[in-house]
Amino acid sequence: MRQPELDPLRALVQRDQDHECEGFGAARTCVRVVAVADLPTRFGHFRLVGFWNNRDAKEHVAMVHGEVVGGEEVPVRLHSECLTGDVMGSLRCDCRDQLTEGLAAIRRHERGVLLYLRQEGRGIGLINKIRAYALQEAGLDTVEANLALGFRDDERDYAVGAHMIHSLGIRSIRLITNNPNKVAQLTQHRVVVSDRIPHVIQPNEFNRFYLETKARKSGHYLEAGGAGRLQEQADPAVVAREAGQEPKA
Amino acid sequence: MRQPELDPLRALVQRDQDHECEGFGAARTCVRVVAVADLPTRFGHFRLVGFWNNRDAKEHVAMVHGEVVGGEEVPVRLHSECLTGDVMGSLRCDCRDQLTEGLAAIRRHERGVLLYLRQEGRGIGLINKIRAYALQEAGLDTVEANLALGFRDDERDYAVGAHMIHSLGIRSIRLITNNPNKVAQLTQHRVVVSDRIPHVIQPNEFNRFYLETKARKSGHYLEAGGAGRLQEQADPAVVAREAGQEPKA
Amino acid sequence: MTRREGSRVLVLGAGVAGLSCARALADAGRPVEVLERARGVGGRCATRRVEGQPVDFGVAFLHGRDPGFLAALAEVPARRLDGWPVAMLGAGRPCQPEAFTPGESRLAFAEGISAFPRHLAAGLPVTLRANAVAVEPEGAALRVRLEGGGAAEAPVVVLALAAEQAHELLGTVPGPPPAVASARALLDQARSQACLALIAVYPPEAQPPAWHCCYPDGSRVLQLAVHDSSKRAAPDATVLVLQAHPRWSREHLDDPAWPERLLEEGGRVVGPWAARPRHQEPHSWRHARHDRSAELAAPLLLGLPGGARLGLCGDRFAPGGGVEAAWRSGRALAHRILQEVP
Amino acid sequence: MTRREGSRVLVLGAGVAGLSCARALADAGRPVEVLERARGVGGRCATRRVEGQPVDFGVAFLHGRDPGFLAALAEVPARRLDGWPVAMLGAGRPCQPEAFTPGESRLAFAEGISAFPRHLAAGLPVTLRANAVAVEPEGAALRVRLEGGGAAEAPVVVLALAAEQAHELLGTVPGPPPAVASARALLDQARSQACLALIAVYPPEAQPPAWHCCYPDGSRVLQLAVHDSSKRAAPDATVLVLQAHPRWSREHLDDPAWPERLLEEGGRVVGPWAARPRHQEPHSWRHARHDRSAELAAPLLLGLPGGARLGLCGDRFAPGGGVEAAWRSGRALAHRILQEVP
Repeated sequence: MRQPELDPLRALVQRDQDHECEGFGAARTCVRVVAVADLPTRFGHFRLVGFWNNRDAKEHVAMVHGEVVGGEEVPVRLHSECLTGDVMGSLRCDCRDQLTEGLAAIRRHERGVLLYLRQEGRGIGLINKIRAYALQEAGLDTVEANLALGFRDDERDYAVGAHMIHSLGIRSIRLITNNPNKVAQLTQHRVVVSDRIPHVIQPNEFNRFYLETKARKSGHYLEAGGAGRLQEQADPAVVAREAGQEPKA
Repeated sequence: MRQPELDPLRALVQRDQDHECEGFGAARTCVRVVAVADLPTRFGHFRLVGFWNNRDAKEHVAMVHGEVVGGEEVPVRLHSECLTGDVMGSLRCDCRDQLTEGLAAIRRHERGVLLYLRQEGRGIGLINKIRAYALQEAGLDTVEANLALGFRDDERDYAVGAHMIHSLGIRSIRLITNNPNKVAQLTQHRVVVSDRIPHVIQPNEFNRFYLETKARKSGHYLEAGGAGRLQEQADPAVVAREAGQEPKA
Repeated sequence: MTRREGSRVLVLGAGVAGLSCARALADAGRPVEVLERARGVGGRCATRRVEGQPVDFGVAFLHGRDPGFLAALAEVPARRLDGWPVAMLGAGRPCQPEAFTPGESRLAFAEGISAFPRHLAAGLPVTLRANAVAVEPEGAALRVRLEGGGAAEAPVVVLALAAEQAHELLGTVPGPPPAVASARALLDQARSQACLALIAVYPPEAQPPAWHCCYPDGSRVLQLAVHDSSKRAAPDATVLVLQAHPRWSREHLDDPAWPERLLEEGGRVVGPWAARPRHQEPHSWRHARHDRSAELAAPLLLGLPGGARLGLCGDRFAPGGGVEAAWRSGRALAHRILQEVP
Repeated sequence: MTRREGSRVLVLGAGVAGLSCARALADAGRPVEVLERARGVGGRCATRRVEGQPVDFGVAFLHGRDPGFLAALAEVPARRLDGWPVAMLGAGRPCQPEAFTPGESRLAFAEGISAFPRHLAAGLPVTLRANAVAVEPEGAALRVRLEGGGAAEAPVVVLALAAEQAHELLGTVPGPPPAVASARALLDQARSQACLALIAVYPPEAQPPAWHCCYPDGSRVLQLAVHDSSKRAAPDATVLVLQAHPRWSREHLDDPAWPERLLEEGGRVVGPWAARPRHQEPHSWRHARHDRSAELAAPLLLGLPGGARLGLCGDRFAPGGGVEAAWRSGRALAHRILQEVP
């Protein structure tokens, strides 16, 4: 059995027992590592790290693979909670496949972290997302309406994510993203991003829907739509060109 | 296109615009229907109903299939949020398969509702769940420790669920559960439960893990454990006896 | 003095959102004009003289935490009552629970709440009793038709109105362009809450209560009783303002007996004396506040086919609710106009 | 008078949790005895006389919303200061933010906070200066060994101590049985927060500040300044109690110069006069409060192999934090003992 006193992740819980800092981002959010446990999943074995924050009751978590505390060039994926996609398997977005692929990508590396950020937009994020969908149905969605609905607040996600990376004692990261702008967002919060890893969907047993729908080109909700299309994740995955292509890592 | 003024679910949004009642359960929670949209998912087409509540920022939702407003004997499944299971595919519990089966069961009927209750235990539910897992790992979990960790508060779930059923204008339900005690819990909150539908996992493409693990009897985390085993859902599913058995409904 | 440059902006509505937007535009040197349907500025930041004494019969007190908003309040030339309401009674849910959370500043003005909008409006060209009834694109501009036959025109028009009023006015835009239809549908997704309010003046023998605000627990009728005269330095009389719950207000908007019913409930909750004022004045706020589940993140600035812009701001268009949200949404919209419209 | 019946309960710790548990058991007719390490009851509800004037140097005020808790406070024979603290300064985060949320009652006592635990303890057999150093099963009972050689024995022992102290005492249980090991591991999952507190008495020329409590924003040192003498009817002197932030407190527990540093920060934040008291008394709260992420839902009642029961309660063992949580956890444990132990 793992010795609690030797485990670097558990040591963070003790280090953070009364942590308080100026906080990150406009809301000055400060997070603390407060709980750690093993989490065997159908996507592989992870350690689950629970964070407490000083602003709201949102319990952000990290899925950790391998030894990351004090590590350099640690692959990191930021995933923003999407109840409709992650949980309900919505076809309006590809969040579930993005999450699955994010976890799989972490597992393919020697080590890595997926940060799962618990904020559907802002306070009433999920409700306003449903309203945005209702506008879409009526053919009435526009960039303006979606901005007003607050969908979504990447800046806040990345501020919280940056604090979590610092809390995990990670010295530098390889950010898993297709969006180079996100590197700059993290850098603003003093995260050292040494590299970017493209977020590529590898064909596997879990992303059948994503691939089939992309392949058939029939997936209305997955089409790159008009200006008003909702962007659930800050950086969508792209599908590997050849099915069966080997992972790069 | 659906006419908004004819849609009974959308009419609930208007009805509830300033709803306030004494609330349900010890916390006197009161919910309002505030948003409705279509949600095509990989488990079939649903309508997603967003609820606002007067106690906290938890956005409870209902996945609705068919016409349920004013309906009698509507099949209803209550599912309590489980981030580790529903989202991360944890093998410590079978929540993901339970959810998938719950949605599938609703779809097999002419109509039905899955209530997705956003509360991992209480306020710091997810963090305390991680702590409970950490105790499990160390072989130190007991009923006492799990009670102290507040894992989990069925009573509150059922109070909120009852209010949601009333809000949807459902006159009587057929509760999808294997736990007859849950019928009494809902009845206490004035829900008319006309029938109980067993929650049986039907073999399908989505619950491979559940079935394989159950079949192999090798799934340590799925074993009916000792007294301290965490019960993530108030009523776990049972697996149909014969693979390939036809749905009853 | 700054020379006025850039596209002229016509702001409809002289509530705090409209005034805050117009103020920020004017301070940045933009030509701006405000049209207001009522006989005074301030909207729901409303103060009325009753027997010579100011009475706040809309917003009971101001609260917020945005440094810019608090700075704007600090500039108001009036006697601040910091922390008001200090003495509270009852465990009922406040209209805006965040008003009582840590880090939130609360205050009132001895001269009345309307000191704030009046200060915002100082020096701005505001036309009162100008009720916009239609908005129509006219080339690269928008023409606003007024009740009684007049009209005004500008390349940028801002609707700083209650969401329902903005929705109605957007319905007059011919076409309508997709951006307008979408904004209308957005506004239609949630309704504002009503509030029936009663000013009650009591005879000299009535002992003023020890509390400033009372949020009764367990009443389906009375949401808030404000001991308004406790804001005044030397009040001639004890004045309460009774505010009804949203649902009860909506259901009784057309009930001529609502003032009596509200007073009766006031007597039950506050004490029998409260049911017997010697003078009373009712006011119906049909759109008193948005409900918090209807909150939006930002104002709208719609581009119309001819090139004109139509902005929308108000308390629903910023997080947090209340006067602070109204003020912030107006500022945010002004900021966008300054950035996007030369 | 009720005859004492049923298994005897020995409560270790005469803080509010222990007293509330013992009180509920005694009121139900159970034989109960309380052992307390210190020279008085109350734990962190601590009042000390400084120059003849009561000073609360632990818990600064009481707050809660549980009807039972509020009723218990209403029974205290002392002069209530309802709503205290009323006048607040600063936008810093309170130690317990829920103290300032709607529906929460706040109060203090003119005689000092300790009026509450003293009232709870009235009539209970409390032995002071009895420090438990080991707990050992002895057949169907538990033997509690005391510092200095004494011992006490009972079939039910309740640890109503700070989580760290309970953790240490559980470590003395031989074996240990799985239930005890599990409870120890549970307590070890989070640490309590420390608080360095300084009582500062000022010379007569010091003008008493206008506020009751100040939560400074932006200080890494000072979390709370309490204007304690404002609770007293006719204070002879202005008294502040300065409380340091948890992290700073932990880092400076062994720094002999912490009182000077805390005073210096007080002077910076509150005003230069505050750095120059004419008299000061420091107190180190090593386990001042649990942090809210460590909150548990219920007390523990462990069954030991021989049949004895070991209970744990305290502010960590009920939702909400603070004195209310301590009181509720004690009551909840008493309720379980009454139900489960004949």
